[in-house]
Order: sequence, then structure tokens, then C-alpha cells
Amino acid sequence: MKFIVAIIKPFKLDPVREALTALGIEGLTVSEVRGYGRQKGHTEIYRGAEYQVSFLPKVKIEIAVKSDLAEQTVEAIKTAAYSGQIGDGKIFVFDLAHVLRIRTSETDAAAL
Amino acid sequence: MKFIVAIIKPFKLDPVREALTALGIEGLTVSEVRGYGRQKGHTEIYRGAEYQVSFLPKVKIEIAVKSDLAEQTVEAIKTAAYSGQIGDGKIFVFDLAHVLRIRTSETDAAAL
Amino acid sequence: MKFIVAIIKPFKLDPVREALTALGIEGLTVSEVRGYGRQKGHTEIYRGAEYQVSFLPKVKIEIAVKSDLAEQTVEAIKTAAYSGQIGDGKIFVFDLAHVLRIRTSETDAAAL
Amino acid sequence: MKSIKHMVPAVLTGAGVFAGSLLASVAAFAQDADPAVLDSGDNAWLLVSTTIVLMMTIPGIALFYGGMVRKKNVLSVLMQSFAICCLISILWFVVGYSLAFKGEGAFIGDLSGAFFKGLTVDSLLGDSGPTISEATFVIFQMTFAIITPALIMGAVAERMKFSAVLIFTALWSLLVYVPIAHMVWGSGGIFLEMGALDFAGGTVVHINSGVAALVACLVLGKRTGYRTENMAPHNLVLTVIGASLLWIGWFGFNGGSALGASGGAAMALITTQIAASAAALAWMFAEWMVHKKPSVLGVASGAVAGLVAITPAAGFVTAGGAFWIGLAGGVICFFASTAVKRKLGYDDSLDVFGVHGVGGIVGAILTGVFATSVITGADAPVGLLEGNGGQMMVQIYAIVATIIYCAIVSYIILKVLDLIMGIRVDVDSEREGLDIRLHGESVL
Amino acid sequence: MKSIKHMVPAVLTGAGVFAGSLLASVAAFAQDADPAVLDSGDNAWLLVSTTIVLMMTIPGIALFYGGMVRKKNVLSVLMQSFAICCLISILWFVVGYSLAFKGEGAFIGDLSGAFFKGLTVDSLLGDSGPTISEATFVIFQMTFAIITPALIMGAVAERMKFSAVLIFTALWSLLVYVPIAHMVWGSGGIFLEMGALDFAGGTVVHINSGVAALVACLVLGKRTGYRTENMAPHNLVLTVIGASLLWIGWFGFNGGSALGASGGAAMALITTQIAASAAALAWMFAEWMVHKKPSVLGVASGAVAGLVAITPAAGFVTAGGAFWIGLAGGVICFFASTAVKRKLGYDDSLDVFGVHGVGGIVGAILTGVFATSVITGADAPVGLLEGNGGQMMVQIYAIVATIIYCAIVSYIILKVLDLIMGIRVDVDSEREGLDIRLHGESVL
Amino acid sequence: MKSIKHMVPAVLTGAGVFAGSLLASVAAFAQDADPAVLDSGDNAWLLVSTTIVLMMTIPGIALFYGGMVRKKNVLSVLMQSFAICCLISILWFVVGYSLAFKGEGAFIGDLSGAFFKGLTVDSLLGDSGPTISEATFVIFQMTFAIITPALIMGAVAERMKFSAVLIFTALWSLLVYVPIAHMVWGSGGIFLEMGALDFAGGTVVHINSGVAALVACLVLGKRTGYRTENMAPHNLVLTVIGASLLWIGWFGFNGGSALGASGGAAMALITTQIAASAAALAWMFAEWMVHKKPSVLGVASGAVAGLVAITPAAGFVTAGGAFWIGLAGGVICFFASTAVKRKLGYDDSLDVFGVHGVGGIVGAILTGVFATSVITGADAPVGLLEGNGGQMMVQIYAIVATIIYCAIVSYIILKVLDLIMGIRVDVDSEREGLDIRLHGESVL
Ligand SMILES: Nc1ncnc2c1ncn2[C@@H]1O[C@H](COP(=O)(O)OP(=O)(O)O)[C@@H](O)[C@H]1O
Ligand SMILES: Nc1ncnc2c1ncn2[C@@H]1O[C@H](COP(=O)(O)OP(=O)(O)O)[C@@H](O)[C@H]1O
Ligand SMILES: Nc1ncnc2c1ncn2[C@@H]1O[C@H](COP(=O)(O)OP(=O)(O)O)[C@@H](O)[C@H]1O
Repeated sequence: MKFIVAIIKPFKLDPVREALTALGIEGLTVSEVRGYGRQKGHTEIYRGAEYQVSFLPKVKIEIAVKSDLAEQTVEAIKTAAYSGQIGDGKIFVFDLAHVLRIRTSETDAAAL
Repeated sequence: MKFIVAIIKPFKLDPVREALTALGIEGLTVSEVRGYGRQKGHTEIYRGAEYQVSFLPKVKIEIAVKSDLAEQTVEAIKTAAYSGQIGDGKIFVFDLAHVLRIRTSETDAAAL
Repeated sequence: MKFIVAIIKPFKLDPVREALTALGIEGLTVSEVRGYGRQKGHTEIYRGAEYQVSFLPKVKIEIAVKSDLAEQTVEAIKTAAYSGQIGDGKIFVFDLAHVLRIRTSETDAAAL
Repeated sequence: MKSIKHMVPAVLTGAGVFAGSLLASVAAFAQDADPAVLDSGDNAWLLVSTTIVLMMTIPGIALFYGGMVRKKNVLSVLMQSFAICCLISILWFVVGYSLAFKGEGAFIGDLSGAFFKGLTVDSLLGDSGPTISEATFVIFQMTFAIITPALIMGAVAERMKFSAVLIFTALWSLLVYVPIAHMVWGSGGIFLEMGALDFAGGTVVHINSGVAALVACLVLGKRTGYRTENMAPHNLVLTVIGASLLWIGWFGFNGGSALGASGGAAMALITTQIAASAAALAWMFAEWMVHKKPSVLGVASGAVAGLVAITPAAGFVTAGGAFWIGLAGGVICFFASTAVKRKLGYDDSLDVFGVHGVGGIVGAILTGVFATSVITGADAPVGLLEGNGGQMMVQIYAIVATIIYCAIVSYIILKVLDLIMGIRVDVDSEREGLDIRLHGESVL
Repeated sequence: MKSIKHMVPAVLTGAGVFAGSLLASVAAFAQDADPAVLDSGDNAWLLVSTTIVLMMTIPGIALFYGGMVRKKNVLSVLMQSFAICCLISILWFVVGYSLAFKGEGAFIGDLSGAFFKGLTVDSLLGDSGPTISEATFVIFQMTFAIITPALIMGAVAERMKFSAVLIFTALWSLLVYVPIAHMVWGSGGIFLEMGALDFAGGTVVHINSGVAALVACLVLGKRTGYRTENMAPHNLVLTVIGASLLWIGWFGFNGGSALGASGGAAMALITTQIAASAAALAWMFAEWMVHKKPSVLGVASGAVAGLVAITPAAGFVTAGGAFWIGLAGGVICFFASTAVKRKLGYDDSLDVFGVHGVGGIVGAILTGVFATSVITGADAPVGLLEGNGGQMMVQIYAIVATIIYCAIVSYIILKVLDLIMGIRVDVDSEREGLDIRLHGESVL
Repeated sequence: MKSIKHMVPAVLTGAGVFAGSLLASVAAFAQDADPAVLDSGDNAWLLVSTTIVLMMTIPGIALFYGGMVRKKNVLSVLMQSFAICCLISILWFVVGYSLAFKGEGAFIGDLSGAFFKGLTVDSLLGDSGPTISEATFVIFQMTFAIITPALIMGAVAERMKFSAVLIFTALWSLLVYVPIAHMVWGSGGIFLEMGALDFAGGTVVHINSGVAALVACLVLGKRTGYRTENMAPHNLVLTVIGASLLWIGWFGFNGGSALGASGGAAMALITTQIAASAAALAWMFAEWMVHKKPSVLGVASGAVAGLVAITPAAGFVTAGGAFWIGLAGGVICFFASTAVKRKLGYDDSLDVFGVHGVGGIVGAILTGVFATSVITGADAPVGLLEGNGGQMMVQIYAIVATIIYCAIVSYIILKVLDLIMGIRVDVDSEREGLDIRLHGESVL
């Protein structure tokens, strides 16, 4: 199994989720993160004190999938999250050793 | 070493932490995430505009453990996080290459 | 490639980011987490009701790097995040199978 | 009216009562007095008092309570205050005002003023001298009728059905608030006749709501996870805003109860300020000693406790008296809401009983101690310290009778509702939060 | 002045108009009347009314609106209310007050009082009897001039340039608000002469802002992502605080429009309270039936709808009349802001048209129905229910004329500004949020 | 009293002073005057002013400051405002009022009115004509005594021990506030005798708090991480609410200082509004030019700067004068709080000196420029523009003397406290936040 982590722009979350559902992926986990990269941040000024805000709001999506689905999943995310502008984000793929569904104790592929 | 990631219901955090402490696990990291899966979300309506909220609040627990403790740890989490209802969550297990404790520069098993 | 996850004290984020930039690392992702470990939490009391707050605010940094940079990266984080007090945190290193930059479809090392 | 010197009978009865008897045309002072005429300054002050007492409920209580619950329930708490404000306003119009202030019954008024029948822009309060408009009195009193059930909701927060909240509020207002208000302030009311002192509603508003709150949280049962899960207040900034607006509004509550922009009203502001401050500091230092840290929740709670305690006394005591009343209110409510509550084990979510019930009782008793002819202008001794021990007995009688009546009727209403419709949400709703489950909304 | 009985002509014109004519020295009652003298009680009430009407904008509207937008835009919304308050204050001083209330024109005043020329601490409003200071009237009316453009901003929230907001506000205030205010309240104003009833500004403030809001959101276009992205309110706690302060402040808005601390002012507080409550409950129950859950946004919106609807009627109807006006306002605005809006598809971000436009129209019409001599003290029948059908026609005429004038001029201003400078931010700014892009700030 | 025409001596001394001298029974106008009698309208306005000036501190200042600090310290800031309010109330009762307003000393009053000795519900302010209750004056002035030390706390936010805050406040109030208040407003006070103009407390409240703030932040030292860590305001929504409530409350601050619901009070509201608006726009546009974006923190800060600047002048200048004072206050405070502060390098966390200190000085000087007989009704020229250059000298003398006295005594108090108990928290507490470390609470 593979574990896919994608860092995307926040407003791309809904399109990505829809693309994944279309692929038959039924579960994923999302968190709010801040990203630092090529995309420039912005400056905030409060009474003359400048703060360089270099971290930008991003969304992290985590999806565990069967290995044979991994490539398609990455492809689907890439397409849905693409805007062509700097800061679109990255997709990371990991090997996943083991999965368990708490409710049923099913494991591995059956648990996804 | 193994790195265990569990997605659970928020109100199960305390029981899970207690179960882990009972096992002798002394460290873990927690974050608030939102999950999408079989468990249905809910609808919010603001002046007639309906928003389908399909992401539900979940808690993510991350624990690095020695390989021989991994199975017990998964078992403990499963038991403590179990409610039997849809949405109880998942446990993912990864291989962990390397660990370092910042304060002491201890590494790997000694750093846990 | 390696994927490095560091749990550090919040006020060490800026120093760590600067240390990494100095190393030529151009991207990283940050999230707010809460950590449980050797460092003691605190007690809050509201009208006589005591709540033991055992989770402390930490920052999680995630960085994907080429394998040959991994050791230097870990070293840089360790140095910048070090305060010598309990709770300084941990660094975890994972194998990273695959990376993709959404904007350009570059993969692996080129995507970092 | 404005001058406290003319209020001799009020000394025995409280300004509210005085108004009640005036309304009922008891022509006590009418003999050689001038005909009643509107005093625009007095009326202005009462219009303002009305405005700021309304502010005590929306957004005062709403925020004070909203900040203390968990985030998933904050909107449900605001919703309760807001909807109660609306519901009671309509009820007051339909029958509430009439049943509380019209007629001569010992226990309740009559329906002669239902739907504000007979109320015109020219109706005045009382028969002689400079006075306020009756319409002003009607809406001033409406704001008191609104805040009382809104206060109760703190005890049942995070677990009561919203439909049950509405029905309970309507029934409780008519079956408990209105009769007690009549007994204390209405013409012919028994506590009035008896001479119980309650300047601005210590009995009617605070003891009443505090006791009903205790009964309600006992009938409803504890919150799921009480004492095992973390139920820390999610945002005390809201609570501090709420406490501040309560304090501000209390100037209208107590100051307006002088029924005019008199020196007596100004003195009531002073006693209110001193008691609130003394109580806040008392709670803060008590907490500092017992729990090792002074907290903003503590100082705010203490201020409210002091405001509650001074309510029945505000127009009858000196600033010095107010200081002692505040001090006692602060310390006693602190222990009631912390150690004593923990020992007894009931789950009064936001300590309505510990602050309003206990503070109200402390205040009502100490009114009997510190009330003084120096302020009221009475010829005879007034409080215990002036040698009139009898006043204490009257005070205690009124307190005990109110507690018993309120507890019994509140209990019956809740039990009947629980049988008919169920008053508590299910555990899943409690877990997910009332905001989403009952109202389909959430705070991000 | 204080006594509604002396206001016979006002019955036909609204208290504001009355003030206008007094200001203009129409010596209607001066014949055998006493010379004008300041009544400190009336003046006190108007000073307070001014204060709390200002509070309706900052922080009232600011919070009411701020809570309903997405977090990334909350500061931009607060900024609009705050800056508009400042800008209009200066404009009012320079020419606004004079153009609205000086001179005898049918459509607009003159410049004789520009820069408050001639205003002294001794200037009084009107020629005879107890009255208020002209300076009081000047600043009381200033707060009305402030809130009206601030209301409009709800329709264009989350996408309008701040520079365009400032310029639009200045132009709109001078070209739309000031003339309409003069027509309705100013000496010689056509609606005044016609006998249109508008007690506290239903036409001038609410229909006016509601119509301009609709035009503005149509000219500006929908928000990026409207109906596809989640635009749920980010923090309804702020909205509830705002709604509460609006309610509180409306006591000054309507009560102050009696221009004195009279029984009429008190009655206006009562009608305001009843209408707000009835409308809030009406919206809440309608929503409960249609959408299955009662929401705090609903009950708060309903209260505002009721307050809008009662505005033109507050000093002309009984509490019973207020109840029906509130009920109608609540239900109709509910459907206007939900089903109807969805069907028509325009993006009035915070429903300024659905609440203020529609509520204002409902209120202005129903004023013609429920206005009664019982309250106004008129000798002849006043509203439709008393048999005076003609009043309805006058009301409708004033409504339609206002809508047409306001719509056309608002449209022209916006189109011209759009051509010259562009009034909408770019899509990236909308995406990232106006707080950071326009103001360089953010809420954590 | 109400009529500014009777206030000729006040022209030279400020209304507060006038009250002081009345209190002290200087029978200046008593000769052929009617005996003093309570004017209910005037008293009503002062009761309201008291209420809203209290609102300036809780929750006004609390929120204005609370929003500007980091989230981990927000409760500690609210705690300071709230506890200071309580502490000063008690001190004012015990000795503060008496030392400030009783007796005839040049520098300080006496103890004849300690514990409000001699204050009854019938005590009036002054000897003749319509007036207010002394009790009203007592509590009105109390709210000024409360807000002054609460303002100082902005400079030491995020790093001062709470115990030190309490002790410093008590000492500073007695050793600095009370003497300065007496010198400016009390009978026999030197600035009063000298003829310094300070309508509502520019010197007593703003210069005083601003200077003490500067001293305090210098003694305390910079916050850990100042200029290296991100110290951006965590929630400017709170700051905007706070600024709005400050503005609203300032109507009581300045309007109430007319000591009656007069045309003069109304005019003070107008000057207050114009100055606040002009300053807010001035700051906003200056910022727009210098930093490229207009910010809501800027516009709110500007409004407060304008309110500060107009305080000493509010009852002495025309709306036009107010406009220029506001403009100057806004621009100068903008530069003082940004470029100048950065250059000098001190860490006045929330710019108390830059806004209140600098704004107070600008206002006090410009009062000497713009004060006019048109408003005060004086027979002789008043300000510089009328040709009375001497007034400027008097103003500057009072300013300089206040600065010197305040700076020295504040410094000594702080240094002594630092020696005895330490006034600053340790670095770990600063890092983790004062909310958890000092108060055991946190905002989620
Ligand atoms: N080496 C990395 N490790 C972890 N996260 C990264 C890395 N590089 C980029 N990111 C994440 O991806 C986001 C987008 O990267 P950025 O360089 O701004 O744009 P792009 O991906 O279009 O080149 C960053 O904000 C950060 O969250
Ligand atoms: N394939 C997946 N990858 C990552 N997270 C998942 C995946 N499937 C489920 N989850 C997480 O687990 C949570 C529970 O899953 P769900 O399907 O709702 O219930 P259950 O685990 O009881 O079958 C989801 O909310 C989501 O956070
Ligand atoms: N086994 C673990 N797995 C995951 N996270 C851990 C683990 N142990 C510690 N952590 C994280 O590291 C943080 C610091 O650990 P702690 O034991 O408090 O101090 P130190 O690292 O100095 O020994 C914790 O708050 C937690 O977030």
C-alpha cells in the first residue's frame, strides 16, 4: 500500500476531493498547514512594525491507497490541484506497511 | 522502529493516551484534522444557503515506537478508540528510518 | 529521498527556518500540533474545576530532501532548535518513495 | 418620586413595590399633592435604564455564558438568550405585565391590562407630583422579566433541548416569575404588605433564577463527561465582555429602580459600584489564596456576585454598607461555586445557583442588616444595625417563601415537560455539540 | 414637543419632518405659545439616543456584518463601517446637514448652514415651548446619515475595493441620502408636504440603503465561487453581538425620533421591542418549518427585519399594531432572503436588500395600515384600519419614488466609478482575502 | 450650570475645575442667585455619562488592548483593566475622592470626605441654580480615576507581574492621579488658579497616563523578542470593538464634562465626533501614503488619537476648530507611534505614549489656540486665534509641570517596587504567556 501526502492550495480542496471520489477513493484526512517555498509571502504592518509573513496557508491531504491505485491517485490530485501558478504544491508518496480499521479490525487493503 | 499514525474520534483522545501511557509509551504528538470517509457529515444552512460539511473533526495521533512494541501499541489504540460506530478511524503503520532527540542528541531507540 | 519530520518548540520555528534556508532548502511545511512527553504540562483551574493540560503546543516541520542532504538537514535542525531544556523535541527521518511538483509535473529530486 | 425623602413607605417595601402601589392608584400621597406630571429628566433616565438592562441580556448574559461553554455549544447558548428575550417580550405584552402589576391580589394580579389595554402615551405612573410615563415603567419592567429566565439557562447549558427551553421559559415566566414579582412589587402583594425590602429585584430576579437553576440542573442530570472530560471555558474574552456589560447594565437595573434621575439614583450607582468592586476583589484574593492564582474568570464572577448581592440593598444602604455586602457576597459565592459545589456534586454548568441564588440570599439578608435611615430618610430605624431586628425576620420569611414556591413549581414544570416531550438532548448531540445538531450552525 | 398631542401636523409627516419644519422656523404653533426653552430631560434623552445610534454603526453593523463573512475578510468589513463613520461625519459638517435640513426646497436644502454656520450652544430646535438644542438635533441626525451607507456595504462585502467604497459613500451620501432626507424630513420636502408617514426613517434609511445595496451587488457581480464554494459565516458570535447592539441602539433610533423623553418615546420603545420580538420569532419558526432547524442567524436576522419594519411606524401604532408589523416583516424578509433570493440568483452577500429593502417597504406600507389616532392623538382617522385609505396611497407613492430615484442615481454613480477607477478587486485578492490584500492585516 | 453663558470663570479653568470650585462652596455666583436645586435632566445625562465612561474601561480599553497583544496574553490584559476598575473604585471611596476634590490646597485636597463622609442623597453640586447631585459627580469622577491607570497598562503589556500591576496602580493613583486632578480641577488647585484650560481631562487623564506609560515601559525594559519575533496583534476585531466603545463612551467623557444636558453638552458631542473623524482619516491617509495600505488598526488608532486631542478642548472650540485639532492629532500621533518610536527604540507595547501622551500634549496646546468666546460666551478673547497669546503660555506651563511631576513620581514608584518585589515576569512566563502562567487560564 501507499500513503500519499499532498500539499495544495486551500481553495483546491473541494475539486481534489471530488476527483478522488470519482476514482473510488472513499477516505482521506485533511489538515490545515502553512507552507514555505518559492511562492512569495506578504508583509503585514502594524503601526509601522513590519512582519514578513513567509508561511502561506495550505491544505495537507493524506490518503492511504492500494499500491496499484497510487499512480492514478497522484495523477488525479495533480490535475485537480493544478492552477499553473507558483505555490500549487507537492505530492509525496510513501510506502505504507500496515493499516487497520478500528471499527472492524479489518487490516491492510480491506481496511482502506 | 515504527511510526504509528492513528486517526480517531476527538473524544477518544484521553482514553487512548491513557492506554498508551499504561503501555509505557512516554511520548506522542497530536493534531486536529478533518476526516472524510464512510461516516456521513452534516448540513449547515445559513439564510437558505446549504453547505454540505463532509469533513468531520478527527484527531491524529503520531507515535514513534520500537518495532517490537508496534503490535501492542496498535492493539492498545484500537481497543481504546473503539466505539463500534462508523467513523472510529484508522491506524497506519510506517517504517521509521531514524530518530533523534534534540535535547540530548540521542538517536533511534534511545531517543524514544 | 528522505522526508524529515521535526517536532520543535514554537518559538524555535524562525531560527530553524533560517538554518534551513542557509542550507539551501527552499521548501517546507509547518503545522501546529500538541505534544505529550517528558515535559510537564500545566494545570488550569476554572471556578475550582482543575484541568490537567498535558499536551503542550509544538510545531511540526516537514521537509522532503535529497538523501545526501538528509544528515546535514537533521544536524541543522538540531542545532537551531536546541535550548537544552526538556521538551526540545524530536526529529524523525523517513524514506520517501516519490515526489511530484504539481505546477510543473517534475518528479523526485527535481521536484524538491 | 425623585426625592428619596418622599419615599418613606418605600423604605419598607422597595422602590419597585412603591411603583406597584402607585400604579394601582393607592392614593397615599395624593391628598394635598399636585397632580401627576411627566418629569422629562426622570423619564429620560428610565428610558436609558430600560435600554441598558436589555443590554444585560442581549448581548450581556449571552456572552457571559457563551464564553464559558465549549466551543461546540456557544451558539446554542447565545440562541437561548436571544430567543428568550423575544418570547418574554411577547408574553409580557399578552398577559405578563397585567398579571404582575394590575389588580390587588395577594399572590397575583389580574387580566385587566392584558395586551397593554388602557396604556396610552399619556398614562403616568402614580397620581401626584413629577413622575414617569406608565409606558416607560411597562418596558423597564419587561427587561427584568426577560433577564430572569435567561439567567437560569446557565445551569442547563450544553444539554437541554431548545424546544424545551422555549416551553419551559414561557411556563416558568407565567407560573413563577409573574406571581413572585406581584407578591414583591405588585399592589396588595404579600411580601410588599409584610414590608420586605427588595430595592431592585434580589428576590424576584436572583433568588428566583438561582433556585430554578438548581432545580433544573438536578432534574436534567449532569453533562456527559462531567468531571472526566475537559470542559474548560472556550473563550473567556466573551465572558469578560459579558461581565462588563452586565456591570454597566446594572447601573440601569439598580439606578433605574429609583424610578427617577434623583440623588437616590446616583447613590444607587455608587453602592452598586462599590459592592461589585469589593466582591470582585474578594473573590480574586480568595482564589489567589486557595488556588494560587488570581483568574479573570474569578474576578468577573466576583463582580457579578457583588452586583447580585447589592441588588436588594442598592437604594437603602451607604457606600460603607455596600462595601461589606460586596465583600460577603464575593467570598461566600466563591466558596459556594467551588468547594461546596464540588462536594455536593451537582452540575450547575455555569454556577447560576452559586452566584445568583447564593448571592441573592446573602444580599437579601444583609439588606436587613445594613439598610439605614440615613439613606432612606425614614424616621424609624430600618436595619438590624440601627436596632430594627424585625426587618431581618421579614427578609428571611420572604426568602424562604420564595425558595419554596419557586423550587416546587419549577420542579413540576420540568418533570411534566420531561414526561411529555423529553427535555434533554441525546448523547450524540451532546458529543457533537448543540450548535450543529440543534441549530445547523457552527463557529469556525 | 414632548407631548404627542401637540404633534398633530406630525401625524401627517413624521416626527423627523416635524423637526425639519421647526428648524426652518415655520411658525406654526408660535402664535400664542411660550418662547422656546431648552428642556434638559428631552435634551438628555436625545444626547443618549445619539450615542446609541452611533453605536449601531460602530461596532453594531461592523460586527453584525463582520461575523457573516469569511474570516479572511472580516477586517475589511469592520474597516468599511469605521471609515464610513468618519467620512460621513466630516461631510455632514461640511455640507450634508445644511443640504438636508436648511432651506425650503422641495428636493434639497441649501448651503446656508454649511460648516455648521450659525449653530451656537444656544440654538434651539423650533420656536416655542420646551425643546431640544439644535446642536443635539445636528448630531442625532448625523448618526442616521452615518448608518445608511454603512448598511449598504453588506451587499458588496468580500469583493469591493476600499478606495471605491470611500468615493461611492461620499457621492451616494450627497446625491442620494441627503436629497431623500430633505424630501422626507426637510422643510418644504415633497414627501413631507404630501403627508407621507415615516416616523424614524424607514424610507430614508432602510428602503434607501436596501435599494442601493441591490443595485450595487448587481453592478459589482457575484463573488468568485458563489454557490460553489463554502461561504458560511465564520463567526456568528460577532453577528449576535452586532444584532444585539443594533436592537439596543434602535431604542435611540426610534425612541429618539420622538425628539423628547416623552410618553411617546416610551411607547416607541414598546412598539420597537414588540415588533423586533415578533419578527425574530416569526423568522425562527418559519425557518424551523422550512429548513428543519431554528438558527441563531435566523433569529438575529428576524429581529433586525422587525426593527426595520417598525421604523416608519414606531410612533404611530399601538403595541398590537407593532406585533402584526413585526410578524409580517419577519416572515416576508425570511422568504425574500432565502427562497426568493435563491431563485433570482443575485449575490447580495449579507442580504441588505432582503432585510432592509424588503423590510422597509413592508413597514412603510403597514404604517399606512396600522397608524392610529389612539397613539398620534389626531382628530381624523389616520391609517387604513381607521378608514383612511388615502394614507396607503401616499405611502406607496413615497416608496416608489424613493426606489426609482435611489436606484437610478446609485446605478449611475457605480457605473461611472467603475469606468474611471474600477470598483472590484481582482480574483487573487478575493481568493487570498481583502484583509491581507487591501489592509495588510489579518486575524489569527 | 447648564448654560455655557454662566460659565465665564470656567472659560479660564475648564468645566471640571468649575465643578471643583462649586463643590468647595466658592460662592461666586450665589449672590443674587436662586438656591441650588436638582435638575433631573442634567442629572440624568450625568448618570448616563458615568455609565458610558465606565464602559470605556470595561470592556472598552480591555478589548482595545486585548486585541493588540499576542493570543497567549489576551486574558492578562483583560484582567488588568478589570482589576484596576475594582481597585480604584474602592480607593476612590476610601480617600481618593476626598483628596482630589475636598479642601482648598494648591496641590492636594484633604481627608474631610474620606469614606464619602457627608455625602447624602440630597447633597448637590454647587450653591445655586439648577444642578446635579453630588453623588452623581462623585461617581462620574470615579470613572475618570479608573480609566487613567487602566490606560497606562498598554505600555507594559505582555511582561509585567500582576501583583506589581495592582500595587503600582494603587500608589500611582494616590501619588500622581489624585494630586494632578486636584491641581487642575480642585478648589485652590494651582493650574486652576492659573487659568489653564482643560475641559474634560486632557492633562489629568491623557498626558498623565501617557507620560507614566513611557516611564513604565522604559523601567520595565523591552519585551523578549521585541523586533525579532512576530508580535502582530492576534485579533483586531477585539481592538475595533474596543475603539468603538471608547468613541461611544467619550461622548460621556466630554459631553458629561459640561455637567448638564445643555446645548454646550451637545456641542461637545459635535466637536468630539468631528475631531475623532478627522484624526481617523488623517492617520488612515498618512498610513496609506507611507505604508501603502490603509489599515483598520490605523483608522481605529487615529480615532482614539483624535478623541484624546479634543478632550481638553471639547467645550471651548467650534466644530471647525475641532476639525483642525483632530487633523493635527491624527497626523502627529501617527508619526509618533511609528517612525519616531522606531527611531527611539523604546518598547511601549501598545503606544500609550504615542497616542495618549503625544495626543494629549497636542490637544492641550491647540486648546490654547482654538478656544473661542463664540463657544464659551466669554467677553474677552480666549485663544491665540482670538489674540490671547497668554493662554498658550498657561497651557504649556501646565503641560510641562504635569510631565515633570508625573515622570518623576512614576519613576520612583516603579523603581522602588522593582527593588522590593520585582515588577517583571521571568522569560519563561513571557514565552509561555501570562494567561497560563499568571492566571492559570487560556483562550482556545
Ligand atoms: N521540500 C519540501 N518539503 C516539504 N514541503 C514542501 C517542500 N517544498 C515545498 N513544499 C510545500 O509545497 C508548497 C508549495 O511550494 P512552492 O515552492 O511555493 O511552489 P511550487 O510547488 O509551485 O514550486 C510550499 O508552500 C510547502 O508547503
Ligand atoms: N484511505 C484513507 N486515507 C486516509 N485517511 C482515511 C482513509 N479512510 C479513512 N480515513 C480517515 O479515517 C476516518 C474514519 O473513516 P470512516 O470511513 O468515516 O469510518 P470507519 O473508519 O469507521 O470505516 C475518516 O474520517 C478519515 O479521516
Ligand atoms: N515517541 C514519540 N512519538 C511521537 N512524538 C513524540 C514522541 N516522544 C516525544 N514526542 C514529541 O516530542 C515532544 C518533546 O518530547 P519530550 O519528551 O517532552 O521532551 P524531550 O524531547 O526533550 O525529551 C513531545 O511534546 C511530543 O510532541
